[in-house]
Amino acid sequence: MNKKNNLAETEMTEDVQLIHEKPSIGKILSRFSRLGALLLLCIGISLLNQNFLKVSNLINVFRQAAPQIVISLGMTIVFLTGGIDLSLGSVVTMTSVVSGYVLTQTELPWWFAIIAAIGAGALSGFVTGQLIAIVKLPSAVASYGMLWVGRGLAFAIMGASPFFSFPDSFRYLGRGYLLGIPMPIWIVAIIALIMGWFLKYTTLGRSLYAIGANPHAARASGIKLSRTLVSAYIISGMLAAIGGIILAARLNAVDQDMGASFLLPAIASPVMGGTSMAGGQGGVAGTIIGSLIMIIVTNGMNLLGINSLWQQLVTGIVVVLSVWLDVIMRKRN
Amino acid sequence: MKGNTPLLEMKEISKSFPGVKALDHVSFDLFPGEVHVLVGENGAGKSTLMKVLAGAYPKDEGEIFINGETQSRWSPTAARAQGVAMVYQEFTLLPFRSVAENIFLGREKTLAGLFLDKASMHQEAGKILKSIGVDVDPRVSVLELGVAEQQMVEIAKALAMDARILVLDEPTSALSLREIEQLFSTVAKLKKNGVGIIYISHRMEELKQIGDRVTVMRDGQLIGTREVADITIDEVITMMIGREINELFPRHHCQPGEVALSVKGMKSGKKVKNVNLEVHFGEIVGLSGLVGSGRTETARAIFGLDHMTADDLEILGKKYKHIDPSLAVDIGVGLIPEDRRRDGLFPILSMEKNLVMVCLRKIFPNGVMKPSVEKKTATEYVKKFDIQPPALDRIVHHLSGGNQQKVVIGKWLAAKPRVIIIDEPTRGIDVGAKSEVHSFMDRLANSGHAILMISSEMPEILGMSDRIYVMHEGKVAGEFPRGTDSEEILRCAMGVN
Amino acid sequence: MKANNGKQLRQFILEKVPTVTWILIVMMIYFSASNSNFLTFANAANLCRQGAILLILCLGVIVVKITGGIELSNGAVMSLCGMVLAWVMVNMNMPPYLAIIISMLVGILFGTLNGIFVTFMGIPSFVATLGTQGIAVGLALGMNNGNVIGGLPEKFSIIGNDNFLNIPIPLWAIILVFILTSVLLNKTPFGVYVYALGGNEEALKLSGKPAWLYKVLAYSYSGLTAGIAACILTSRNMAAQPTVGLGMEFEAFAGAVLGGSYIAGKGTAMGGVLGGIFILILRNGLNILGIPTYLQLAIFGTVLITAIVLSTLVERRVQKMRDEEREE
Amino acid sequence: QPAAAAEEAAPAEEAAVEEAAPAEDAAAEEAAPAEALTFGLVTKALNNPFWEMVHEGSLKVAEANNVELLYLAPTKANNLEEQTRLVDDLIAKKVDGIVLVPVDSTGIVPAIERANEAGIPVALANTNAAGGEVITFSAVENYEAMKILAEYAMETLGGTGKVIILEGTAGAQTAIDRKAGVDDTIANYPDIEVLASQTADFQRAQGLTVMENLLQAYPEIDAVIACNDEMALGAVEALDAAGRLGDTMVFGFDGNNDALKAVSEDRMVATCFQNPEMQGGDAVQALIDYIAGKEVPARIQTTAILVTKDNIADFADKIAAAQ
Ligand SMILES: Nc1ncnc2c1ncn2[C@@H]1O[C@H](COP(=O)(O)OP(=O)(O)OP(=O)(O)O)[C@@H](O)[C@H]1O
Ligand SMILES: Nc1ncnc2c1ncn2[C@@H]1O[C@H](COP(=O)(O)OP(=O)(O)OP(=O)(O)O)[C@@H](O)[C@H]1O
Ligand SMILES: O[C@@H]1[C@H](O)[C@H](O)CO[C@H]1O
Ligand SMILES: [Mg+2]
Ligand SMILES: [Mg+2]
Repeated sequence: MNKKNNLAETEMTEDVQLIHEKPSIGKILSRFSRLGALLLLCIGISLLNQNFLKVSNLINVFRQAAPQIVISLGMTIVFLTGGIDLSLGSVVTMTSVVSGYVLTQTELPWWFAIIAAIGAGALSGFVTGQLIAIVKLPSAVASYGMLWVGRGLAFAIMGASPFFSFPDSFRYLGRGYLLGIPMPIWIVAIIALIMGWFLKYTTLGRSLYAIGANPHAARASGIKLSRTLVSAYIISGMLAAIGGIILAARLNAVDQDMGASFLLPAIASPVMGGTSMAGGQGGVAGTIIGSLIMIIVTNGMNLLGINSLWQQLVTGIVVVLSVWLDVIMRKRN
Repeated sequence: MKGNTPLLEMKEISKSFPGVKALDHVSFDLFPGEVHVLVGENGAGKSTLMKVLAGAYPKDEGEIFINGETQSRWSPTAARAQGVAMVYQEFTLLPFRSVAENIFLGREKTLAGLFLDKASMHQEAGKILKSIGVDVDPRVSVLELGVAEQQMVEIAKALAMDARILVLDEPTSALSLREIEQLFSTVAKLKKNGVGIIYISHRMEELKQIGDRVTVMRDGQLIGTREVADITIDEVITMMIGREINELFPRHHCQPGEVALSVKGMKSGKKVKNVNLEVHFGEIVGLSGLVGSGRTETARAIFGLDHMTADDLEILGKKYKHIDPSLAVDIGVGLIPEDRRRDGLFPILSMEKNLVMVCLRKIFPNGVMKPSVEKKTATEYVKKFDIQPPALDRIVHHLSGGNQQKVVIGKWLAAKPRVIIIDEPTRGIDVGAKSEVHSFMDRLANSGHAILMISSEMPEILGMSDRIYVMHEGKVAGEFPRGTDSEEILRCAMGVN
Repeated sequence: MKANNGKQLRQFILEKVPTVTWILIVMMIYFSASNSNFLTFANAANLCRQGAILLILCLGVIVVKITGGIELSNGAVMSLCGMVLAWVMVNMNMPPYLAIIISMLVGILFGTLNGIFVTFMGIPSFVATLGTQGIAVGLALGMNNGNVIGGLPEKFSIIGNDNFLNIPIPLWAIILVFILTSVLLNKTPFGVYVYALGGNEEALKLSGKPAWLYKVLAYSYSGLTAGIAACILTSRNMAAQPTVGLGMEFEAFAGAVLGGSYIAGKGTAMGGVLGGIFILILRNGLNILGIPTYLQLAIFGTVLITAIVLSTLVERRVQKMRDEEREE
Repeated sequence: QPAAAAEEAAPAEEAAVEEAAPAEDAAAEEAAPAEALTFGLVTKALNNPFWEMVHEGSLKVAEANNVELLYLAPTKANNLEEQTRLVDDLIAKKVDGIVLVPVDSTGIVPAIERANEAGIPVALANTNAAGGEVITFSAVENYEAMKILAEYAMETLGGTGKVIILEGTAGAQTAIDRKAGVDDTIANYPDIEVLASQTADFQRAQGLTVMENLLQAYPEIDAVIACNDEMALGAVEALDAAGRLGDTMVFGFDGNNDALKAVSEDRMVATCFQNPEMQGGDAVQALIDYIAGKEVPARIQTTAILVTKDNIADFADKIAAAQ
């Protein structure tokens, strides 16, 4: 009976020729539309200002983008499952406050601060994930609640005054160089590679897409829904913590507001990079491009001497237009 | 009838979707007081043609005439104004709103043109519902209705428009016998009033019951239009699939082996009260029963999708206290679900990703995937099931219904389960695809798999099962050998001894 | 008969009244027991005045949320409306009533912009309203070089601070906007279409109605509420500050969520108001108890999440009871 | 000359301390009132240690006088709408007095007027308001103090160079006065080129980003004059990361512990100590006196001390507290 169990040999009589669809020009264009937008942007700015393409400026752009990219990658993971994590901004705050506490209020070594912060991020993600997977709250609602919990914890740990003046070994993560390249860029590069590999080549990564594409079918296909969802939020919490560490190390201080401004870019970057908020579609490269577009727009305005008061206006328009471009390109397909 | 001007004429209609020519110069007409049945395989273009008629899709080419007059601007609003009403194949109700609000959606009655006139909407909705024999308070929200009642509300919604042209796209797939009768008598009444009715169904027997003329479509093209009286079902089927089907049910012999699955005293939710059954290797066991008797829930419980308790659950020689889908997959149980859109497919993922979804953890036990192995596995099943088009990168959302079902079955077989539960294997798929699915099942059983097949179609139960269990109100009420006649099974299903 | 009464009571407690109401009542009892200044007329008037801004925004958000969208621009749009309002009064000597109309028009304009982004450009509402937020903040900051506009005409302070028929004007504003919202949602075809957009947009399109138009209008309405709120806020401060409303969108969002609208196609004006009141009273109560700010947020977060979880559990229980009844 | 300014300032500061001390004694001598007073303190934010110093100074005086002090601050730093709500809640709570630090000097006026109507005395600390009745305003003379600092900066620059100014929160009187102080000083030095003057909202994180951006646009910057220490420290981090801290001098204002430390480590050139403890403490004392029916001065001036490498030793204890 067992040998008959395998259908393969007996069944493959007719040899069906697989269709390998040649990507049309339109498809290729749309596939690289974001990269194209980024390049166009870069060309445009460098025509207007020669300083833009200088190595020092490009390094600066990447360094500035570092925390935003890391945090946006956390959001990307959550978007893939069809959820959203509104708490990421306050997780950034909360975890960096935890690291600040360890660094300034205890005698523990600097690396322990990093472990504590990442642990706190993971824990926060764990709770958010449980609220979504077990209590079955919509992710926007659960993570919104956690937004306030995270902020509250940050305030409570910190009391009425922020932490500052960290040891040099910790600050190295924010402002040090290795082989002439700033540490934040190394950190981002390593994380991006790991996340890219994770999403493409692991079954857990694939499960995230599956859940986003159809949670019912995912469960019925034997994917452990709760466990997978919770791990997505844990990963995103940890990434937020790493973003927070880079920030704290750069700022040499932590305060109760520092993460809040990252939430919206963290939402916009993946979307601009083609990750669907509905789940099941997207990836690491797009998010990096999305983040870079946003940072470069600001950087370009600075180089061009545009008053910072107007900059948010331009950023708003760029976000809308680039997502629109993406929508059009997708429709073309 | 032929002498009058047609109520509706669609001439040379074409419509393309990205990558698909859904309608290729299709012509279609309808006379007052007739029921014109539209049939065709999954993806033949029936719904698309009707959506063009309702104005939901703009047409690429062709003309529409109403009462002989050409229509230059066609839109949902224009269609409505010309008396076209449609019951869509998909759910078009607002779940949280009242029945009356749904029935009058877009045509609300107002006071002073500003405020809703709820009282008269309730009253009129009540009247319409009553006229089709549905006992539902127009004030309750749709959420509180069962599936069949919701379908009847959809029908009431179309009727409320006083349509001259009524399109019914697979209206009966969710209805029970009693409601189908109500629907048919309503159709008869409308016919008498001179309404033209276009009726789409995969149930061939209905064609003879209410149809006057039948039009067959295949691959977006018109194959032909005939008087129902002049044609046999077999001829229609031949037109539909372009070849003759000589053998609908391939199941002939069976050599049952050891017990593969055994369930005793299983309870789950409110629908499964006491289920005892056994399936052997090499055997197809049919599970029959009336709608709502708890067969789907039984399948879900065995597979661990719903919470359950059992005196004894033995799978492949091992006893289990609890089970969940991921455990079920690991030990070699597969469930091909009834609701394939909900529980089976990942619509926005590629064919390749869908096909390997279940077997992923088996072929990559350490969690790291190899793209070449993944591709090889998917290719194997595309070929084995002749999935069309055989393009691994194609998103399954764009496949036709039958091919989607093949992807779901392929996905499960890729995981090489020994025990396979198939819930309504051929629901909503066309005759051609049906016989393919049946022959797969036959071969699977012959190669030593244990199959539990749930079906609401008596011919399928009779033709495919080696043994038949019948469920009645959450319990297995009887067990019958192959060759039992349908009447006996039906009696058991209805609880008559 | 008795069983029936029991059922009606249960229905009332669990279904008819949003769960947040009961949590609100418990909270209010606790605050009044802990501090005699909580349940006073003065504090009630205070809450009406300061709460008007949030509640009015919540009412706009609820309409967008019912359509299935998310509104993140109203805080910034409110700031911008305030700046324009102050600008035209101070620099153009426009009479207050005209300025108020202009403020509302600016609100509607930016709401409509959101609607256009979402419908015609197909941008997800989250991102679209985010973009609008940036645009509005940028304009608010840029138009007066980041500076506050003060020196408003004396009589403009009436709106935020005076009474009409012994009732604070901001309370009148809440009442009016509340009535307007409930009538729109419950008594007009527009309301039906708003619910239809969230419940099953396809169904609305198939019924031959211009779904895009109603969606745009829903966003415009939220913009209008931002314009109205701006008048009260600016009058209360007698100055317009370009970033004054920043972060407000998140509180309004919380209000809408607590009021029971986290599923598209669901939600009521009452729910929105109750959710807003919940947030308001929680912060006010903690201030009155004298809890230091840095501890308040931790409490706020915990209570908020508890309230959300409780509401959800109740909702699920109700659904289960409904299913059981259907069985019978 | 700058050293002279510091010397001049030092005795004045001692005087101020003396001034405060007897007041404390007097309050202690008085029999405790039948019912303990409750005051509310509302500052601008929690993300600047400056406010904790104001709080501590206020608390010390309050505790010595058996006054309960509630401390509230907007959770969104420098947010006017939230601050207005906090003041209103304190009015509803019927506190006996409010020490207030306005986020925005114009926009806060109606809130002060509401406190006036409710008969609750308001004392301002650190930042002035443009209207309303307040019993006193306790702060440094920001314009003059900033002039001393800016003058010192000009001296160190040798009267020539490229300068960036980081401004405080738009609309706050402290920010406006300090900006005017810098501008008026620089006006006398024609060889000074102001490359940019941008706000960083008195916050460190914003100081960092604004400075990072400006570093891109300007390859040569000789000095950064920040209107408070937090922004200055943010700028220091940006310069340090870009390896340009050696080329650019940074000046701050406030005398926060870690800014003092930065001065001692040569990361900042100077700051201006404005004694926040005393600003808060004096305001509380004024409220107590006012309620007791005593005469209260309309303006209590805290002395500002220019802190440079020369007199940094005087602040050794504060620098120690920074670690
Ligand atoms: N909105 C759409 N976008 C892209 N392709 C579509 C769309 N609607 C239908 N199609 C494609 O058009 C073809 C005809 O589909 P249609 O729904 O009309 O078939 P049908 O005859 O109604 O089938 P069934 O019996 O399964 O309902 C199919 O290939 C289908 O995949
Ligand atoms: N996956 C599911 N989730 C929720 N409800 C379901 C599910 N499957 C079936 N139902 C509900 O069960 C009822 C149909 O009856 P059920 O599936 O229990 O009986 P059955 O004997 O399998 O009949 P059939 O499958 O032919 O409808 C419907 O009301 C349907 O809504
Ligand atoms: O004077 C203070 C301080 O300089 C502080 O750093 C911010 O607010 C100002 O008003
Ligand atoms: Mg169809
Ligand atoms: Mg079933």
